[in-house]
Amino acid sequence: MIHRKAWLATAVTVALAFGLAAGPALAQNEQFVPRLVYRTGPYAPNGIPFANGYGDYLDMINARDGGVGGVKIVYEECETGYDNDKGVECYERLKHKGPTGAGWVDPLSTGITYALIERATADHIPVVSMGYGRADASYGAVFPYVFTLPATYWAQADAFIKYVAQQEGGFAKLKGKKIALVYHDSAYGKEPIATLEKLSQKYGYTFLKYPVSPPGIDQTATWLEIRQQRPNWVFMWGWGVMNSTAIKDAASVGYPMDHFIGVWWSGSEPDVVPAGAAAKGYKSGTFHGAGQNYPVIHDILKYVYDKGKGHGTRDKVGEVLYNRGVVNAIYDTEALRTAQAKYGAKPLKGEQIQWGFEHLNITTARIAALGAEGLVVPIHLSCANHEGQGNVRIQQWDGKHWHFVSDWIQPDRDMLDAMYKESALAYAKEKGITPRNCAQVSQAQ
Amino acid sequence: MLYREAGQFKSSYGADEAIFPIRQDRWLFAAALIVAYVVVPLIASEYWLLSILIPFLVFSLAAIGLNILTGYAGQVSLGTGGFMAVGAFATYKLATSFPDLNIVVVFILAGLITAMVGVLFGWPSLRIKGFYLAVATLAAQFFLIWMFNKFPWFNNYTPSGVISAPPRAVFGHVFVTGAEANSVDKYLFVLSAVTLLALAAKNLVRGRVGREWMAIRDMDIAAEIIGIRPLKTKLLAFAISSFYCGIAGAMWAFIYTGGVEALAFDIDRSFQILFMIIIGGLGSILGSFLGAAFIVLLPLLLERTPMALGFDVPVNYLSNMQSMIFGALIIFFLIVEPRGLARLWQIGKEKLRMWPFPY
Amino acid sequence: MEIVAFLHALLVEPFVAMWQNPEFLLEVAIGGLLTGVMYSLVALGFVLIYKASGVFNFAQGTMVLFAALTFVGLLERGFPVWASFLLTALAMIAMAFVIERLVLRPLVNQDPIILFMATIGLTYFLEGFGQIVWGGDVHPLDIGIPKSPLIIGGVLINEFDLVAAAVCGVLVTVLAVFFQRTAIGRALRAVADDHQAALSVGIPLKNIWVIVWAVAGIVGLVAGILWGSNLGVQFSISLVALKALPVLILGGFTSVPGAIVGGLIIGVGEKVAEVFWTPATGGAIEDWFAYALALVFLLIRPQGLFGERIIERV
Amino acid sequence: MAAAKRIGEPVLEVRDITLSFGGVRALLDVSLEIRAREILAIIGPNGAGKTSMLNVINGFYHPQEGTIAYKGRVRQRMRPHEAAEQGIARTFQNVALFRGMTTLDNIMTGRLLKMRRNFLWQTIHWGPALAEELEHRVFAERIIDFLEIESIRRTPVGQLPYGLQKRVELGRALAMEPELLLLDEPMAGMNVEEKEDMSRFILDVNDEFGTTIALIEHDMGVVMDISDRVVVLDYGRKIADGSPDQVRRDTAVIDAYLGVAHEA
Repeated sequence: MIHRKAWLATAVTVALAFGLAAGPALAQNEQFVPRLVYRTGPYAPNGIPFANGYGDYLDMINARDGGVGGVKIVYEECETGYDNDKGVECYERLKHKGPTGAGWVDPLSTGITYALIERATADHIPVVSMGYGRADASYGAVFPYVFTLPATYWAQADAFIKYVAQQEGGFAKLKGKKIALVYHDSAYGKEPIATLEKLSQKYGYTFLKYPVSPPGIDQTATWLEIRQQRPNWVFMWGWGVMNSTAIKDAASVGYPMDHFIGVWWSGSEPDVVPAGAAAKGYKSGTFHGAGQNYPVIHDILKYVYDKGKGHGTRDKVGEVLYNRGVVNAIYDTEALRTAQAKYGAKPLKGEQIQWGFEHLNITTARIAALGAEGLVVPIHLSCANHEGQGNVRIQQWDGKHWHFVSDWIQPDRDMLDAMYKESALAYAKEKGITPRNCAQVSQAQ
Repeated sequence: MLYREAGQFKSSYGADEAIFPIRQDRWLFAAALIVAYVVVPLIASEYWLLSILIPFLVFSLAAIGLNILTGYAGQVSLGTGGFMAVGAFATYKLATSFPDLNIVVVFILAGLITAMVGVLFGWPSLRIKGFYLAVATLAAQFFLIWMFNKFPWFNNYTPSGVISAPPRAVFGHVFVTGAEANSVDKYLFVLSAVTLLALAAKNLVRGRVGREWMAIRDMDIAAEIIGIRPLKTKLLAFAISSFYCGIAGAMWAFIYTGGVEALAFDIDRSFQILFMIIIGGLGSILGSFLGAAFIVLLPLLLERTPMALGFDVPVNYLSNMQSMIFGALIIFFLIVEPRGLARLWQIGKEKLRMWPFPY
Repeated sequence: MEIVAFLHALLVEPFVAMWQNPEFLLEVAIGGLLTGVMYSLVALGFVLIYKASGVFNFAQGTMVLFAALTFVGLLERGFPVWASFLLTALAMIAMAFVIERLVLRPLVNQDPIILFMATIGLTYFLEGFGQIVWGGDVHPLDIGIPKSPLIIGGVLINEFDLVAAAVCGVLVTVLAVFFQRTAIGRALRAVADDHQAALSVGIPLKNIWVIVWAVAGIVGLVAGILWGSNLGVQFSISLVALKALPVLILGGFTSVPGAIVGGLIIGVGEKVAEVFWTPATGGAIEDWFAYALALVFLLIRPQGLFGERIIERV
Repeated sequence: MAAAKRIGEPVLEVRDITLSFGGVRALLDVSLEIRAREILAIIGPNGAGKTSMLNVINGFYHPQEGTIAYKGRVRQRMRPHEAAEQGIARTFQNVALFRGMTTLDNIMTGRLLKMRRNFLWQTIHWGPALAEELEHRVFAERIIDFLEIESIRRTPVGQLPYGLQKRVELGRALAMEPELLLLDEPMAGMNVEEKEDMSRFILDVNDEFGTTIALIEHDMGVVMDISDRVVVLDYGRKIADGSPDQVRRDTAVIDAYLGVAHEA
């Protein structure tokens, strides 16, 4: 009996082994995009809207325009579960797909970004870590294939301080203030520390650090301490369940919500909704608009949802993370468009699209043409600058919707560029990389 | 009928104590080695080498390490991830502090450092047993990860806390870490290390040391009464197990991913390795490989089967289904054969030996 | 010199801080106690199952998630709170039947580690199943538990935590009555003491297992509702199981009072450590501190605070 | 009874041992000696403290009072593995074999103390390490031959019937080449045939290797047949000590033990 079961088990295994046979083939005039997504696991509430927005935009472009420059965009989703190993596996599996291989990759996780930087650089595939990943990769001379547009964590930290200064009535008022950072105790959460420490020396505020060990389902200790220390402002670099817990705990110690600002990954519906009414007044950084009120979103509703082909449900369109997915897709396809202008409207290789990213220039006029006014900010990349201008806005949750409460804040470019360069060169030294000479690169082209 | 031992007589205890006393097994092993060393590098794609075979080998090594401790010496540990992290960070510190040191030496030193840490955290095992010990080893797991995350000295003060592998060669221009490293070189390097270490482990467990471990595992009181010193024996198991886990962690960080943060070795990693040895077979070196293969390959198979059959399933359903099937298969295999895949393999061989006459 | 400063920060300053601000110490301790109650709730489910069937149920955290998902899913489909609770409780009982029939019965008399592994399989299955049925989104859960902070004598206490503590108290009382006063309860205790002996006096082990898994499922539901009200019902709820493990080793795998007292000790210990030792250590120590605390207790009493004494004999 | 002629000086002297657990006295002021090359039987009703006596001798229990002198050296406290290092081996009332290991491996564990190559040598399983392994394998095979268990050499002991397990356990103890062998009810639960085999093995061991043996046994017939001397314990006290014939005639013993047995 037992042995019959054993044979059955073997049979099942063998049957499954056929699964490793190759997937469906792709037609020739298509640009392939691997899509690393996480729709399951602890971070799914954040991953789902982002993946939906990204996919819906590509579907809309295909339906409305027949792709980019007549080249249809095909994609394959690969579930990472926000797990680094799985992300690497997805990348390796999909990187050679399509007639020209992967055009670019959006790792959608700081951890996966770190794991892909070397591989993708060797494979000549651009890594687009939009608003996450390694901030110093903005220095394109050392990281030719990594793009951090439209802003990094360091830019955001600087923008937060600028915003606080505005609210307090000038940088001089920062002196003697206490600013706290509640952060996910990981590579991601630690990103802003160096910037905030540097600025605390410059402006004379006291900088307090409160690490929260992941996943951060219990933060009693942290918030009791904050109640004791009474910082004037609290910033948060949180992720997943940590965000809603922090907002709830902040409310329960009576911390004023409008002095509590989260990173852009702590400022979307799944972060505030579980906290209920307590979240009202909470603020966060962002680099794009929320809501459905943009022509490009209307087009998505028209070409995708009206045909019943949306990735998600209609009412979720326009959520912060949904729009972020759309914005990511806009940047990627615009880079593709830029590259097509040089190399022709055909499926392109990663290294050609890398050129597209390095010469990406999304002007106000172009944004209007895209129907994305107010949704995205103008951006201009170059060989040395893979971030762009790093503009950040602050948004606030009114209990139902997110809306802007500040204008675009321009961070201190000189300081950031110097920081990126220093950190990137240290990396280059450790890795034995000779930085590109960006002056020559731009001449050669 | 091909698989028969009839006619093969052993004339010495030495021959009887060989790893593969049956001739067909020796051929099979030799064939496996040839496939692994010659055929695979010739035909396998980069995807297979980098994302399936290398992690499989590294996992196998970690599983052997844990199997020594849990399967042979009977000390259930959930600190594997922590020990792998020690290996990874020790390698990083050694490699960046002494750039001229050969990477092989670095790996071995990192293993030794991990062994020392393992001994330190193995100390409570003298008093604490079973699941209590398992949960107690979680203290090591959480503490080590916290430590690497907290003190920037371990990552040379990089702002993010991510360590990334500097390029290093085994000899000449054969790079095994860093961006230029060729996937075949990497694979062969890991394969050689795993082959050597697996053989060493096999030799250990079938000799005096292995018998001491198993005696402690099966009945620690009786073991002490025949003269085994429990503390020394358990600590040796912790040391050697951690040595293996440390090297596995180092290879994970340096050869497989190329860059990790401490959280890459969190509690989930420890559980993952524990699953491998239970599914593969406690107290079996072969089982460590089978278990690693099961955990690495099965999710991929489950994920890709519907696609290969032409179904277009949304990834979240796929991933959830995959998790359900994976869970159900674990239970199914346990019911079929609680002693793991290695035991199934053995039963299969015995059947083959009898075939076509079952009695 | 640095070492001296570090030791000073580690061994002197925290106590000075406590001395100087006893009110804050009290506040942190109370916060810890109430958090500890929440840990106890999860630990309780583990203890029930371990006590009656010797199974270390790795799936307890996922059962909490699954129960909470079902509960909130029914609420969202318009069921009233009581009906959702009842239906979810029924679902957990049904699940107990299925688990006993398909998982436990075929594995009866196997080693504890094998059963442990089977519950890991169960974990994967339930994770996938729960997310397929109810989706991976976060579901806000508000069943009207008050959440405003109370300030009593300058010490902040959260109303929600008080409610949680009260619920936990009621639950433990109900369980105690169930175990002490009912025939099923007596049978359960008999099984916990000695499987073979219980079998020989005619207690049907299989029914007992179903009952105990069902009870653990319902305890999981209560824990799930409380944690879900706090965090929103989402996948991360299953991770609270990790917070329950140190409570278990501290309290002993087989003791209900142990789970409660263990939870309180861990809660207070980790919060006080996190708050007062952050300057010396850089913070985020509470996870490992909870385990280290449990480990220290364990070295003194290897069977846990309330666990049954291990007697070695030959 | 040829062995009686060779009996020598006491190798182990137990002086005024008192052992209690909590309030329960297991042994009270017991003194006894075990002489070189003799077979000593310790008997007594259930709960008389026989097993506790063996546990004290091999260091598993530590008596509150009294001393133990082994080969002239007095000791108060030691760990069981130290007893093993000094040449004391034992078997258990409930078989204490390593159930996951084969018969051969179990017997090889008895040779562990004699193996000297460190673990680094073991990892290569070659040269001196292999030579050592094979040398001890030869010894283990001699014991396997002696106990007539060749056919179960490769069987995991967990799968063996009880009688064979007892035999393997004796084999493991013998593999240690002990000077003093403690046997706790070596024939419990055996049928007559198995008991005869076991008695033969015990006498042969005593005869061939000159091993001193102390055993606990309930079967009076066996005890009277094979032992040179008998010690009787009752309620933690020694009530008799002498040759089988003396003990058989001792009134205290008849009252305490055999008397009880008769009544039952």
